[in-house]
Amino acid sequence: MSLIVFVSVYAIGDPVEILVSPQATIKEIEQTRVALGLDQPLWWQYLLFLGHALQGDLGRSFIFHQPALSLVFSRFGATLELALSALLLSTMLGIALGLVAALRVGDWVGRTIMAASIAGLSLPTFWVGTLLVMFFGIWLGWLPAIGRGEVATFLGITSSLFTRDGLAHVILPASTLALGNTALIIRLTRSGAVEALQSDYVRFARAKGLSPTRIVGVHVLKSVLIPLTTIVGLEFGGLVAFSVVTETIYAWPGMGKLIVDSIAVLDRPVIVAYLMMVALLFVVINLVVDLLYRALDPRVGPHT
Amino acid sequence: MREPSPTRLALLAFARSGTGMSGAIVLAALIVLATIGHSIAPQNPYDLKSLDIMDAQLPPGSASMDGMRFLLGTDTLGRDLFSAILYGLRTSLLVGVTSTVVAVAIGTTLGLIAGWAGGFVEGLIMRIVDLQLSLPAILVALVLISLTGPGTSNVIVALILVQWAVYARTIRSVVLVERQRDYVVAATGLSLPRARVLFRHVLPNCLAPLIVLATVAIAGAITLEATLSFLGIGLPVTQPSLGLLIANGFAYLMSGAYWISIFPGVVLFAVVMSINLVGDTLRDVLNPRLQR
Amino acid sequence: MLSRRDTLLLAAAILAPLPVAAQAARRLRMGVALAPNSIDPHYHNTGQNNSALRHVFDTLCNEMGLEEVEPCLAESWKMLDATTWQFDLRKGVTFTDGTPFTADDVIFTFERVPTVPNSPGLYTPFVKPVVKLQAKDPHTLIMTTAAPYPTLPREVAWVQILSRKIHTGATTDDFNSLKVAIGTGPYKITKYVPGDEVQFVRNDAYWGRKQPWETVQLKAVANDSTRLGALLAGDLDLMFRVGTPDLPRVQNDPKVEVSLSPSLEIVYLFPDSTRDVSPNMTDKAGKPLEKNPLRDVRVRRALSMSIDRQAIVDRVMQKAGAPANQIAAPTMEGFNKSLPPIPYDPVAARKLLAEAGYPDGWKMKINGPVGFIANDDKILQAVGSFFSRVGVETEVESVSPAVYFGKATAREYCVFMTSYTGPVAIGDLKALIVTKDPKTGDGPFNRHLYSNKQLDDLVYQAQATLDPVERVRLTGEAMKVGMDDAALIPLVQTMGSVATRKGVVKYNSVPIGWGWAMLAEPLS
Amino acid sequence: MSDDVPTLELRDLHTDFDTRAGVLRAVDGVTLSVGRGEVLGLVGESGSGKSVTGFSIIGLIDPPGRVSSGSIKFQGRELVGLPEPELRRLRGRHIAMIFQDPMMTLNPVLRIDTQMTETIQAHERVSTAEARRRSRDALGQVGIPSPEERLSAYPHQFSGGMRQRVAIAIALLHNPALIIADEPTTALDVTIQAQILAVVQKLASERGTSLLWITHDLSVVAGLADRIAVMYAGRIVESGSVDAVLDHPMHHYTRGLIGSVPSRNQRGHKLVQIPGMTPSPLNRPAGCAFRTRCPAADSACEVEPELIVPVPGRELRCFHPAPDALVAA
Repeated sequence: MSLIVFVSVYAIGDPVEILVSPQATIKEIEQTRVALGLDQPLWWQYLLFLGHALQGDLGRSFIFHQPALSLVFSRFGATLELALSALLLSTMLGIALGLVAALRVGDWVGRTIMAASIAGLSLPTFWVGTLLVMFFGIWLGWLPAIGRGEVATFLGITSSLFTRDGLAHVILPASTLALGNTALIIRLTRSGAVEALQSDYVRFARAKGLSPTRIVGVHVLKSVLIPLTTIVGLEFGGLVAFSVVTETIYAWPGMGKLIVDSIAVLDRPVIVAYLMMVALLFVVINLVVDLLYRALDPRVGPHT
Repeated sequence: MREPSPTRLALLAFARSGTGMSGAIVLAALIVLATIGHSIAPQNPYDLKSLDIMDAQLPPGSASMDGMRFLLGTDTLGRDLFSAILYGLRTSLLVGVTSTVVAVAIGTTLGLIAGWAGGFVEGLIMRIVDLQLSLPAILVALVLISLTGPGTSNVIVALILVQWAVYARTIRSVVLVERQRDYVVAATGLSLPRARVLFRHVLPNCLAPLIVLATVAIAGAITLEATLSFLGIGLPVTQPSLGLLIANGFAYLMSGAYWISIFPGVVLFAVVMSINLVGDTLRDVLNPRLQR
Repeated sequence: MLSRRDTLLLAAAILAPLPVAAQAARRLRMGVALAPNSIDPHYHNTGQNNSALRHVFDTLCNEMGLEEVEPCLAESWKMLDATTWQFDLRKGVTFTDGTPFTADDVIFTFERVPTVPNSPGLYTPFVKPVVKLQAKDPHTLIMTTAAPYPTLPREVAWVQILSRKIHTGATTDDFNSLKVAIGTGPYKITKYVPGDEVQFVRNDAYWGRKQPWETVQLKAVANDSTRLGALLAGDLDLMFRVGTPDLPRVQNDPKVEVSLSPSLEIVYLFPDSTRDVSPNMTDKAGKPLEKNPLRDVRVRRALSMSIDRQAIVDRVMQKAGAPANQIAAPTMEGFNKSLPPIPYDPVAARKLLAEAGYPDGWKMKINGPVGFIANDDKILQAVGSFFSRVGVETEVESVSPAVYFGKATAREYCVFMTSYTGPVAIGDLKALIVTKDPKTGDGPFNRHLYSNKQLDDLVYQAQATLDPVERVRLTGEAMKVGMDDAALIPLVQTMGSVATRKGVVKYNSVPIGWGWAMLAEPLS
Repeated sequence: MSDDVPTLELRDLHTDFDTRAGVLRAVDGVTLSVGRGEVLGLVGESGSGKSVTGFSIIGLIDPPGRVSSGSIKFQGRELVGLPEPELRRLRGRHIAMIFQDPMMTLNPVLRIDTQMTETIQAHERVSTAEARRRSRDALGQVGIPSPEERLSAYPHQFSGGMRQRVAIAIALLHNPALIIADEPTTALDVTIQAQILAVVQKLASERGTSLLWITHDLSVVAGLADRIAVMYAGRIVESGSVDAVLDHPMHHYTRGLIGSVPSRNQRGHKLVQIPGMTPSPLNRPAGCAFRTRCPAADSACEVEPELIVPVPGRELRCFHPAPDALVAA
């Protein structure tokens, strides 16, 4: 994968062209090229990178002069907390609304929820983000419009989710990020639940005299959760990897903002480190999803 | 009396569904507009020659310097919004539908193969999927555009690359469950060719989640295209799609020039909504397990 | 526009102590588009770094983008002969750890500048003219240049001064970890999140005017609308660069004060006038042109005349700009005041094209970046529209800067648009249209390899001229030669915009566009 | 509760489905009763409305379906119009139901113990341990080996027959007064079918449980039921004791049904088939619904036949009952 990035960045353009200041002369431009090792042929640059990478060194950012990996890692927490908040929000809201929509299929409540979910999918994030800032941040002044709040350390984890100020800051960006996901979960939950509600086992559960709460909360929910796990797991990766727009709008100091800035200036070491990090994250997520899937669905054998 | 074929029955059920039909009618109307739009538009908004910057930001109903009426107003470069919407509609539909259809085809095929074959093949495909999913859409789009310059086809290719992996993963997970079911065992027992079992027996059972995902994805593709355009790496700025029109006009919303963003927004919403309605209804009538 | 008198007033305002009553504890939160990418003041020469780090580190003199530079750590300077300068340094200045500032620190700094490893943009252009540095006494510094260098104070104004005692052996990492982030400036740095924010606290031992702000936060908010939103929401007190679409609205907003000020940035088109065949040009049938029409000066002039610059300023830029007739801003030393505005005359443009042998025009594709200059893609579309209207059927392609500049340098475009920002006119000329030559290091951005002996001679003559009036005249003459030849097609000068919370903060903008807390004054 | 009050009594029950094409009358005036400890076999072809009758009793007719008129009395208590919470208290506890397809009735993602204990705890406040103990006993009673281990299993780990045993165990958990069995053996092998039947017969007679056994398979009810009611097109066309109805069917439909069961003494003969198909509930012929397929039909049949009692203990809805059966009776 690092090879893809090398070739890609090479294909996109020359970082030096973007980094040089207007006052630079030809000499400075050449010096920059040498300083960043970009004067070497690409294959040699790549071999050098591989050599260092084997020792755990992914190189230093062209821009920040910091080890790329630690730079990415320092932003990881902020993104993770944003993505987790969004995931929590969208899953809870999405499943709840999806179940309601399934139970009230056909009447106005169900229709309203489904229409809202379509709206949620068709509104681009940058719209919603800006609108939310305008409405809650400026007109009402209820919530802070930008940035991450104060952080606190709890159980060895430093996060802004442990402070009031931090929570206030995370609400708007998390809602923005959660929007599309919520809509997706609503739809998947609803379609799964509608199918489950018409199944024989739900009918049998009713014939057993179970309360509607138990039927929906246990029988239907559990059948819905299984296909949902895969999607939610996937989407979590998506939330992390593609929080780019949200982080840009809310000036959230996470990896998404870092990567978009880095791509804009072709900061190759950071791009490589970011992708390594995200790839690792995906491996972890996939593992967790597979384990969850197995835990939830008894039908999937251990060998698959 | 001959029993009507299942397809016919599904079509009948579709025709009886009020929401499905209204969605289909709106969608059909939009497709017609997109098809004939180039001939009924009063201006060619993609042709810089026909734009006059002195006509910029005129409210709906204004007349241009040379007397032309702007039904829905103009944008910041003096582009007639009515014409721009007609052209943009075609672009958006083309981008959204083409990329999704191709992505679904690729993703489904690979997902089926992965779920069915297992072992090394599955491992290989799923690792590619993971790799793909961890590559940000922006990087993919940026590379493509740098190689070939901005253009509709590049955005489509970028969207396909970004989307296919999702389908592959979903389909694989469905196949994993389906292939243990009795009918598959039965079909295999009959020594039907593997491909036939896969596409004629397993695939139809994957249809319901696929249609839900695909309808959602067309909408997603259209908005993702808009986002790429928002970030400056989407379609060529001279050939705005609905998404790009909205993105361009959105900043002016607060300044009172509402029409630049609102009108394309309404059309985009209608597109996405009707696609979803049709998709939802299709899913319901196609799902054999849901028939009453 | 700032006159010379304003400059002096401004300098006085910065340096004069403020009445004691106004010194209550205050904080200032500034929103910028880009945050600094390092705390090492010699690591990467960019606008955001020079702006942010200047809070912590002082320079010998201040470049404000005006006709004169201002004193800072150097109280005054004079030329002893054509190549020798004496700088008289301020006495009683200390670094924030108590180390006194002396001439030796300047010498150390100039030695350090070329040695910063892995730098993506060294500060060497500013120290290069100096071949010898000598401390006559701890507060008198003698600088020797290889050749006469009349603009030397402007060059050294970019170099932030470190201490030999504190910073010997200090690496960029040591700065980034704030271990040696110690300067003589008005503020001390307390927090640095790369690419996101920097926080400062007032340096109470500062030698100059006591700063009204107890703490200063510099927060990067890349999105224009969000940055403005944060100001309106009260999360920021001050923000730079208001998005064009928002201008009409915030100008009427009772809570916000917006000020526009001309910047030093000139947006221009660079036509390929040097190659016999240039890419992206075809005849109307789509066959590539065998002869590059842009080689004909009449064609370049015709294209220039076909553009209604005022319309671009009014419509696309919402008046946050001005038509440009040369590659320099009116406030800059060397601006040629006698050059007339370029007329908007499509009829004459068509006539010129016909004279040059292109009565029916041709087809071409012009290129520009997206998001590099405010409204760049829209300006380019407007240009394309104007070209098309005189018969040159123009297609417009705007791409991300990451892609764009590499291709522009590789000459894959026949006409491309970008901008240049520099403090003096001669610098613009040397960067853009003086013959590109690795020996002199000049013409680094002369991407179409324009070369004009007459122009080069005038520029180098001006550069060596000690008399300021004559130097300005020669520069202006060089400018005229370049513009008459339409080597570049100047389009517009942009304006910087600053929005503040009305009644809370006032900001004194300078043409070079510094985002300094030192230029912000509390109003309440 | 006195013995003479039947466990279940349906009177003129109508269940309709509102569809786009019109009102679909699935159950069209069914009257029947099941006495205490009695096993009633409700027999008919697919689509005759027998399953809908079962679901109507237990109150599981979902919109667009509804019980439009008639009466359902359970132990003398009227169920039609009873609010849903009241019905829920009866379901599973006093009236239980066993479904047709054992592969579908158990929730595939929940363990057996969960699905059993929740049934107990829905009606009684008992500890989970106690509920589990009772579940285990119930599994043992239906003949599931090593019930303790099987409790922790998931449905897909059971065969079809075992799953149906589990469903029966669930139905029996509360010792209900009435079990409605909706073709519970149809989906099973013949040998498994026999085992299941034996289990149900044994448990029902031991506990005095009334059974409403819905089936299309006459051979199943022959050995199990006390009485038989034959349903056609939403109506009961004939009822009586098992022996009487099977040995001397009066309605031509019943005769057709019996004739189409293959048996040893008919070997070599061509199987008798009832011509035609069950009419769609949307366009039933006026009068006797069976007349389009009936060998004895004439113009008289164009009028709806009333339910008559040709001989004591039997009911019939036909103008032209089979003469030999009448004679034999």
